Amino acid sequence: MSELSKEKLLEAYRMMRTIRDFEERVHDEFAKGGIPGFVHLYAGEEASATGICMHLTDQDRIVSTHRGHGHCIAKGVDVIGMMAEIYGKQTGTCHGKGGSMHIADLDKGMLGANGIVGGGPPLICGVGLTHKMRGTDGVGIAFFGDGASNQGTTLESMNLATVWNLPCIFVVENNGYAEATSSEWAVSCDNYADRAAGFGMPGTTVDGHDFFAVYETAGEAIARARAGGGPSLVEVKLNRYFGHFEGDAQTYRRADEVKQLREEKDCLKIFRKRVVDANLLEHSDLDKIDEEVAALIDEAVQQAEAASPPAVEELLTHVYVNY
Amino acid sequence: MSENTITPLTMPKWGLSMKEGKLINWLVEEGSQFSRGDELAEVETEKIASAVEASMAGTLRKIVAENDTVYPVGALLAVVADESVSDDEVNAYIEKFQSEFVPEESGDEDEGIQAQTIEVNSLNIRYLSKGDGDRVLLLVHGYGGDLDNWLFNHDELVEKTGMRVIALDLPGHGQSSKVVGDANLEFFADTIHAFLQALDIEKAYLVGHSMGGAISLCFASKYPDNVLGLGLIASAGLGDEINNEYIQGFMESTSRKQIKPWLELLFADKSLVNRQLINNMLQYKRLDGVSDALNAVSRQLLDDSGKQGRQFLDSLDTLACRICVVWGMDDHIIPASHTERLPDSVSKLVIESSGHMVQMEAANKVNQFLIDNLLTR
Amino acid sequence: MNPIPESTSVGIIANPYSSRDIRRLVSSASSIQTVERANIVERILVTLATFGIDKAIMMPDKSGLAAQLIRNLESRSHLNRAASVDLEFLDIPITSTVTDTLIAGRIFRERNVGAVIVLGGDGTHRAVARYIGDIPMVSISTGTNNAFPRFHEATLAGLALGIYLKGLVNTESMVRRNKVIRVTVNNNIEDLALVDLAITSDRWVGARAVWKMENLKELYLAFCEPAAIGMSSIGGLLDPVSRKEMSGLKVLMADPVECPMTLNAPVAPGLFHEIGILDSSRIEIGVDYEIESAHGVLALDGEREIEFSAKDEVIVRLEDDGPVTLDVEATIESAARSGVFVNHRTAGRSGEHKFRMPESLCFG
Amino acid sequence: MARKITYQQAINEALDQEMTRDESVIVMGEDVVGGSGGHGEMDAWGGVLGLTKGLYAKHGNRIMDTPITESGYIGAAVGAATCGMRPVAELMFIDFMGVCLDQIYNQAAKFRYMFGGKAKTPVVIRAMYGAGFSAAAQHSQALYSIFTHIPGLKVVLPSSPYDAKGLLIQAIRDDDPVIFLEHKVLYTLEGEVPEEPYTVPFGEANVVREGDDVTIVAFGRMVLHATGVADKLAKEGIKCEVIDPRTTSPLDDESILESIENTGRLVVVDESNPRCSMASDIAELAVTRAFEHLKAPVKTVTAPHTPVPFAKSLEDAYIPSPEKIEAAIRSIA
Repeated sequence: MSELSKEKLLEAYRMMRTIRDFEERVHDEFAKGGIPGFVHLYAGEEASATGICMHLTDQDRIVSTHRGHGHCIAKGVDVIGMMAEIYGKQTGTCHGKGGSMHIADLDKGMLGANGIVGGGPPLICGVGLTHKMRGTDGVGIAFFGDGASNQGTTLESMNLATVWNLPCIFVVENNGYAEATSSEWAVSCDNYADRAAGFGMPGTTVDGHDFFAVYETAGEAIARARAGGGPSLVEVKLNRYFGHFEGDAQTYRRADEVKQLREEKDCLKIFRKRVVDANLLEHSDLDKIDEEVAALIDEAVQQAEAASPPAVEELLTHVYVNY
Repeated sequence: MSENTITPLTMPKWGLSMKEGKLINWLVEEGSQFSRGDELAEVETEKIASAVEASMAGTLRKIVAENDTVYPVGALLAVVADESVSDDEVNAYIEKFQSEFVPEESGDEDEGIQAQTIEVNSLNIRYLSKGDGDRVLLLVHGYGGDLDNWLFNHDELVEKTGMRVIALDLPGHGQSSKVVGDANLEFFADTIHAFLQALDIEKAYLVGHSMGGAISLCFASKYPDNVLGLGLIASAGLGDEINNEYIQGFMESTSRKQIKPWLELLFADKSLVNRQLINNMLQYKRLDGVSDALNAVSRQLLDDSGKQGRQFLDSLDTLACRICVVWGMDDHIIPASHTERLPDSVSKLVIESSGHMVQMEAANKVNQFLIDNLLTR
Repeated sequence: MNPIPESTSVGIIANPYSSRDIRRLVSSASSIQTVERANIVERILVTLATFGIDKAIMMPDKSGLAAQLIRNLESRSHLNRAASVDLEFLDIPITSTVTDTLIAGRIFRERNVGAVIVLGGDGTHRAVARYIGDIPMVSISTGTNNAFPRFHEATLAGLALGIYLKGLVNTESMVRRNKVIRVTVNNNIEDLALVDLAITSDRWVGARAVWKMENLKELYLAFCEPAAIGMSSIGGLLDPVSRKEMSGLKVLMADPVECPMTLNAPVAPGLFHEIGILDSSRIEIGVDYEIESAHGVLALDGEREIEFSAKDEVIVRLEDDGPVTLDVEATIESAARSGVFVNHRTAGRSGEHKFRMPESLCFG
Repeated sequence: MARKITYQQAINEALDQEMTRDESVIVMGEDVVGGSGGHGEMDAWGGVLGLTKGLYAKHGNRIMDTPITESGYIGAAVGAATCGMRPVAELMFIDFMGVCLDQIYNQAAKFRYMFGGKAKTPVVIRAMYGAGFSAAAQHSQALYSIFTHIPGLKVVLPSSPYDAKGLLIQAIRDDDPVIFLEHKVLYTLEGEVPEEPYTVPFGEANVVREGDDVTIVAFGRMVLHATGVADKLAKEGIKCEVIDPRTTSPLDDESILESIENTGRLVVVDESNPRCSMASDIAELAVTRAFEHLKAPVKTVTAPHTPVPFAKSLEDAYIPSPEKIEAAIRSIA
């Protein structure tokens, strides 16, 4: 891991912290009634998006899930625009026409959060196919959850990616629950990496609370794909702090489950301890980032609240390129 | 026509692809007499609407074809016979005709003379050659046109002059390659020169319409030894006026609605612009490369102020060959007034009630004028 | 060490995560699916049932192994007798980390099970060994590197276990005490290794597995067999040390261009690597060795576990009081030589056994 | 040069010419090459009916076989389109949309809108449709109205070889997702088609035949039926105007309304089931926007509200016939 410079470590921490603060804040603002629609939060899973997306450039594309804010931030989508989008404002990333479940920024290689469970993996085959046909070393990453892991689309896509030998990485973020249903029950083979073998690709499991473990594993999977080694599957075992959607009381979880996770498995705490214990960063370095991120999120919320909703004429635009 | 003769009036064949025509309506009544050149009926084809003209005087004894009905080429439309012929004879004639009539096969085989393609300067040039005379007449269409512009002239000119008459699609037009080089008159003149060489033709009469006229003039200037005479129809290059709006409008139109008013400008009788004519024009314009070609050509045709860029008026006298000029009085593209400054050596005709496409709207008159003033000596 | 166990209950620790690490990506290392792991446990249970062993206690998991096993047992009761074994899952919080294995090992020791069946590789056996005391381990190798566990078909491991637990033969050759490497950091006993302790120059535990050999600096080997896979292969090819020899091996490594000798070793399945050898020497039992690297990561039996820096004092010691393992081949051979498996038929009688087997050995 | 080729050849030629013109055009589908991974020849099939035969020889790996996993490869085509490729994915029979519809209507159709205008998804999904081959209920449907319902999709129904080529080239060059539906009965239909590439714009109806008495709006194969009936009735003096919208989305409603304003009578001929169909859609158009011009009730000629039957006697009764079209016209003419 010697390639992780001090700058990279700071970047990783900032990214994870930004996701965390963004989600915590959305949680609060949603509870206050400021945010419309359905919101699914990524808090607790930050090490996954960060550890993977830090290997990517803008030419690499990802597809995401309902729980897409973290992937967006990690892929470099503007936080101010994202917040405005979640508020349904004209200044939003998608001019208020997508909302939380459909934030996308193709210039950043973010092909969209996706409101359909299992909607993304087929698309990433197309991303991989494009890179392959154009002879670039770009890759496509499909993030999906344990819920989508059972969808036919996901399984079809893993098959297709192997058959066509595409530079695609299938990342199943297994947070243990598909909505309110335990993945232990709903996934016939909950050790999802196992399924990779059936598709002729390597499958690996990694601890999603540990940024370094994710970063290293993703690095190998991505390097492999860039070099023409084809698809692979990475199962990231992690946990979400909030409910499936905002308003979910999570009565299907053990009463103190989240509390314990926040204490023992928090990726930000683990990261901080590691880098400080190793004398690579000082607490003060990280505290400074905490302050800056807090200010950024404040700014994002203020701007989002102040921004105008899209004009009614916007209803009819962007249906087609031309019609 | 001798007495007691019964002559059939049949659905004409205007151009190769015509298989059938729709009789729109009769312009003369049953039993009436008509003179040669009179318009007897309106017929519409896939390509254009036009009138069936009488090739001789006679009496329209019996109308067989109904208005608004489609008939195959060669089908009996009416019977022409002197009053001395009895009704029974007329009816018997009709019965016999109808029982023996077999419409032309719709297959492509044995269609008679087909358009051909020849490679000239790496361009595929489509042309239609009819007649086998030693003397050659080349028909050169105008901007946005093609060899079908000569639908009503080609056969008759062959028939009446015995010449070999060739119509071609200029580069960028019709079904020729959509590559137009420098897109100027010299390019087209050079292509025609190479085309004639490729067909082993040393000298030819050139009849050009509109831009085709200017191309013919350019050809005559550049290759005087290869030209026998020039027929210029509503020709460019004889004055500086031109309907710039038409050029732009035609060029930019992409839909039926957009292009229709521009095409209507080409005719004195706007009703001639039927749906099929519009469709054919759109089909052409939608071929890859056409838009670029037309753009390039128009930039060469016009100067910055929207006037014609090239003038041949002052050099007409220096051309050794015979020149005649025809114009439609109601030409909205290039005004008929351009005939006024022509030198006396040039024979000219301005035809009333005709527009820019005068060779179509007044085909007989144009044909006869060309025959009388250019092609026969 | 008493070769006759006091208890005939069996503990089962099946690591659901072994053979799934990053080496799948970098070297096409094998992977044993959850379904197959459940099948392995089922085959062991079938065999135990045949011996009348009716109690098994298993470490729970949240990755589908236990769930799959339960599904198997419910749906296949008409096929075999595995379900007749009372299978208890330990009631412990599941962390899906090595902690689960450590706790299960400790509970098995407290409950004094007769033996512990271990499904995993070197890393899993190491974790089980930490708290299991003298309870024998029966190994089923389902890991990436399997230098410690010998490869046996589960049915045969169960057979040996049945023979052992039922006391059908009485020989000390059935169980063997192993060497162990213990490591202390700042005088605290931190962990142990059954095969190899590697010191790498990594900063982070990261994805745990050791596969970047350029980072490998020191190796301390309890034993190293020439036909082994993993980092012990370096020692095995350089200076083999058997499991029984009362010494170990220390190897110092560096960039091959800086070293007097190199060798190409199968450091992971599908991964040969040129290793630069600076020096190697035997290490003696009971002697403290101070490591030479100033900072890095300690990797135990192939897994990076402990990050250390210049301020930490890391001591390595080879000892001979490691965990006990059941020798499957020796046990079955001994039983066979004693005639345990043979039914002698005589006319008019249904049969007479030299040893009365609780059940026919017709499994199922 | 224009020459006569079949509808099928026209489609092959359009694909070939566009693949030649633009490197980003790729073709994928089940057996569109045929023979991948086998021990015989590549390009063994060129699609189940041989439509794409020969493209592999010219364009190599830019035409690719897929596993029979429509969600996977239709989704891949959609994803590639967002990356700037111009994939043409063949969904063999439109009836198979059920297994991949999400990728079409929730993904491809919605990206541009959901993403605030930032996405372009120039994917073409080709499929054959229609009854007439005794292919029964799961291989014969005319499901274009379902796609027409979805904002974000364009839906194309060529009825002639000329239109097939020009509309397909337009579809490939178009920046929006296009559902391109080919009637399987039309594949052998011959017609004049220019050799050169050309386009036929979307949203421009083809007035196949002009007439002042009755407007017939017909879709796909039904254009041929309608034209045949119109020719027949013309001899009796009933002048029908036959309008082929060519694309159901966008729809050239102006041409249809203009014609209705002129004739005052409308017959819609639609091979699909009647409920929520193009027939009901065009009837609605007439009633809501040209009511004052109507001189007679609007007539629709459609399949019944049943699945497509197998037995020929039943299938013949299912498909709108020239006789039914004629009767509908006569009832209001």
